[in-house]
Amino acid sequence: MHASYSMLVLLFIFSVPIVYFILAARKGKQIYIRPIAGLAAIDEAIGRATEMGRPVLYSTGLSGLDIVGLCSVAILSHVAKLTAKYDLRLIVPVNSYLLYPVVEESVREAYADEGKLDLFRADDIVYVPGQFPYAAASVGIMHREKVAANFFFGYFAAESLILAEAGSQVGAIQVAGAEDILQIPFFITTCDYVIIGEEYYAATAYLTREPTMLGSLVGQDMGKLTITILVILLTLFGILSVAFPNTFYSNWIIELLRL
Amino acid sequence: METSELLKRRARIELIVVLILGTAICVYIAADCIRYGVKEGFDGFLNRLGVGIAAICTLLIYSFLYRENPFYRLLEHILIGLSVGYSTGVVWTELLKPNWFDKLVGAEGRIPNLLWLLVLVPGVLWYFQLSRKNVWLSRILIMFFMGTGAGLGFRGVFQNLLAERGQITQSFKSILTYSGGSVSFTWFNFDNLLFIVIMLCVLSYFFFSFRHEKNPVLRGSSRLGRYFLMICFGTIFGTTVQGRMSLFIDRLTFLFHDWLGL
Amino acid sequence: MRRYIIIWLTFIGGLYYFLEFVLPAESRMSDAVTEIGKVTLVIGGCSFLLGVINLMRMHTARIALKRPGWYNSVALIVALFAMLIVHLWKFYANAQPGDAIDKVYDLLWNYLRVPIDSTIFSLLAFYIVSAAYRSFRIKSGEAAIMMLAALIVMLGQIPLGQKITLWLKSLETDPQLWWVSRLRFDTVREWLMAVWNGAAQRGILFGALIGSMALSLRIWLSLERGSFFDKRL
Amino acid sequence: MTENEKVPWYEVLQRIDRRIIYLIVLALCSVPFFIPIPVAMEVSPPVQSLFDKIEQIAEQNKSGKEQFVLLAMDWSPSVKAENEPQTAAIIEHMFRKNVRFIILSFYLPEGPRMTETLAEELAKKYDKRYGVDWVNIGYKQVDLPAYLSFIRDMYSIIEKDYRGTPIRDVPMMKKVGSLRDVSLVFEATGSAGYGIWVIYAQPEIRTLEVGVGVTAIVGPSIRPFIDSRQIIGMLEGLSGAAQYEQLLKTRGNATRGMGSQNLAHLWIIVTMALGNIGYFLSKRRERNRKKEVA
Repeated sequence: MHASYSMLVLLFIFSVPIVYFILAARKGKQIYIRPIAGLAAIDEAIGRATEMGRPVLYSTGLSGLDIVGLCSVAILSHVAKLTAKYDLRLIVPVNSYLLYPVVEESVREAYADEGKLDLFRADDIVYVPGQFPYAAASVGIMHREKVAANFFFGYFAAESLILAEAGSQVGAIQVAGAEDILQIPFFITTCDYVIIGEEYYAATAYLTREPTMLGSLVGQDMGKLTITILVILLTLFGILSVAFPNTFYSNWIIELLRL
Repeated sequence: METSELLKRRARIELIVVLILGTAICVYIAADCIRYGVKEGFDGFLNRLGVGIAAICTLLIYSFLYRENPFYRLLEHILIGLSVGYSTGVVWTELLKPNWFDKLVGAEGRIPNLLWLLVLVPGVLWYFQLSRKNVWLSRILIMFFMGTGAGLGFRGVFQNLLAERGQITQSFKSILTYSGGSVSFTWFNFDNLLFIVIMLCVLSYFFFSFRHEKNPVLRGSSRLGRYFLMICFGTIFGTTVQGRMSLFIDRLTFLFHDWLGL
Repeated sequence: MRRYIIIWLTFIGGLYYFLEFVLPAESRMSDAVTEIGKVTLVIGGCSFLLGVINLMRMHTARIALKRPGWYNSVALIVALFAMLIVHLWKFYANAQPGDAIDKVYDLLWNYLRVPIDSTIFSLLAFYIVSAAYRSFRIKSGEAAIMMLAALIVMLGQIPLGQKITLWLKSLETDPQLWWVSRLRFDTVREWLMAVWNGAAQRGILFGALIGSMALSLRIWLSLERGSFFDKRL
Repeated sequence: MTENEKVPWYEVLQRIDRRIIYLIVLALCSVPFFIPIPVAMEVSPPVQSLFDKIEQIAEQNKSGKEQFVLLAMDWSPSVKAENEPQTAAIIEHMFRKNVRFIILSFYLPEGPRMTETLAEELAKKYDKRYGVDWVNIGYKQVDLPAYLSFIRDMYSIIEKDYRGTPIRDVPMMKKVGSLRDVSLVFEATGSAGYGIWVIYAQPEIRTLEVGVGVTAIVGPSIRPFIDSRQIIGMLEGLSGAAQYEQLLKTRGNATRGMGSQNLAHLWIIVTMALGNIGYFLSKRRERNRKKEVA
């Protein structure tokens, strides 16, 4: 099975804006990304934690050394800068041994940037392998340390329910974000704000202002716009071909897509 | 002082309950094994002993719901060991032996083909992941496989979107039906219109680089999109309740049906 | 220098399959797919010892240092080698269903692996009940909509729930009130699932597909090179 | 709130101890093992269309060239509660209609192994024999490139069946030339394993249809594929398997399990109601107290 002409055209329409905007962003072109409501919720949660003076827990879930895990580390370094600024203790349970050194380095760098390297405690970055042991260990930390705020960003599977529910029992303010939408319902019932699906990557781009991600997001928007226009045209031509059968003898767009 | 007294009493009660339950279960298993042993010989005895062990493991894990305890942790580690041992063994017997080792040594009459030794050169690179100094060697392989994955990703995306039954090609939904010279708007068309409106609103929620102040249509549609997403998450929550419950019901079936024979 | 090797290898890795997909059939590109498939399969398989090595490194350290819970690590290692040895022994002895080794294998599999695995997973049934009870609060309009959809789906998927509205089915043939018969829990659940949920899922799917295509493009052309990902990777 | 002040009843509603809730779940789920609970269900369209597809294959086999079914068993013990009854229902239906099938998995070694025990149990009931009525290729670790070569030439990466006999010597496989002789792939999985059959196999082989048996949590995300007919049928969790057993007029594990599902669901709806009533009343009391203070 090889690419039909319509696939080649769509491949071109999708790829060009992505590459163009990535290269433009690299050259310093200003890219606008709409504010992500979830990120305001992070600042509010940190504010609440400083009032209560209790530690903050950031969970990267089961994410490994992949795109989802590295985005979680990007959001973590933003949170770590805030906790360093307000002298809060930050506890980070990590599930993947590949991601663990990256997490530790990112938190140390964040505390160093805020000039609070003395506050950074290496043993607050906890490595726990295994899905349910990870959930049990994190829940233990929440209860023992009476954490004020919980952050769940990354790839989560069935244990998301255990983490988020225990967090809401401890009375912590919780913000979550996951690209895989299967666990979003459980985060919505237990967290104060949830970043959903693609917004997860937008939040990373918004925070890090990383040219590749910014450019790629704008390019992807063009792709989504193309699909929206295609679907609207499909429907319009469908209506026309029924309402005026003699002029529009068939739905042209369908024939076009079948080339 | 008063609470530690309470704790000691509670611990004593727990110990007594565990002892009573434990002996009752062991007695039942022993009787069950002997009964089957007599009836079906050694095989029956072994079988029932296995069922007894499985039942004990199940009950010990459920004790975690009452309180975190060392048994749960022990069984969890045994599970990790068993699954890693099994998957390692299977990769050798199902993949490496038939597709590589047999061809190398020429099993079953095939002439030995030493070229397959060359495959070890890239194969070994995986293990540089463990060394501090030249981790980048393992990165070559990881990036090569990510590259092939990316190359194949294009085929995956476009065949999913534009194949004869693709997601875009099948997004054509008739809004008006033409029957016997007259055009009508039936329930079927209403469903189709609703489908397209919801799909476009949800898609508009994931637009990030357009200013909401400049295009009010997008602001309205993405807010609507978030409400439609909530319905979608509601359905996921509803079905997950059924999914998680069936996991527990399956274990109950094992305990009542296979073990206690009810 | 290392970076260029990696960049070019990634590009070449992706190029073959990109061209194989894009060029028309006459390009004879896809004949080699079966050969390449066999080789990449084996190279991929070679990584199978990584999991064991990592586990052994971690748990032997825990035993050596007598960290709390070291006996769990002993149990893990014993279970790992027990399963591995029994599996290989059964394979090489080419055991038939009646043999002793096959019985030991069944004992380990049916009465240890399967029950522990499915029981640990079934703990989730209890967690979802406590989540539904203690956290699923109607705090906002969004939560209210989500709760309503969840209730309809839950009632529509169980026999008792369907029975509540099954009597409406008799109205199906009634010319005026036929649409009332469509308001049963199971039909509304199906409608909710197929139209409302189906449309939202397709919206999410479009976003996810374009996202995965953008990711493939970035990895294939190593556009991630300049970004902080590359520093970390 | 000091200890001696009586805790208002709606506060208690919100703070029932976790363990009591769990005990009630245990009790309610055990009741149907002793007292029968009605389990008849309406059959949903995705289940019906999967049933009709296998009936259609059985009819075609009588007249035209024999079509086979491929069971892609990508499920592990942790999800056997939902995928096992689904697989058992499909296998029973195929044994009844003399449709022959091939078992394999590209993701997990455990799936084919557990499906084999299912097939052997059911084979006794319908006196079917391994190698003639069904073949189990077992687990083949496959990455996408190798999978593409499998679609084009099935025997390129399949050497032996799971018992070690060379694939060519298995009697049934003599009638199976390539994937074109398979008209239905039934994928049972706990995650999104259906993707590779729908995206890569179907566009190449028009006659191939894909049906899935998934855990309930994955059900909703399959709907766009059912809408576009990339997937023609779906068994969604235990209720999907129970509806299929109802169509087969047998009483398997799924139908028995639905009794407990009934009571478990009703109990969860009750707890949701309790939690929210307590929540609203305590919020209203707080508003009244704020009004008094202000």
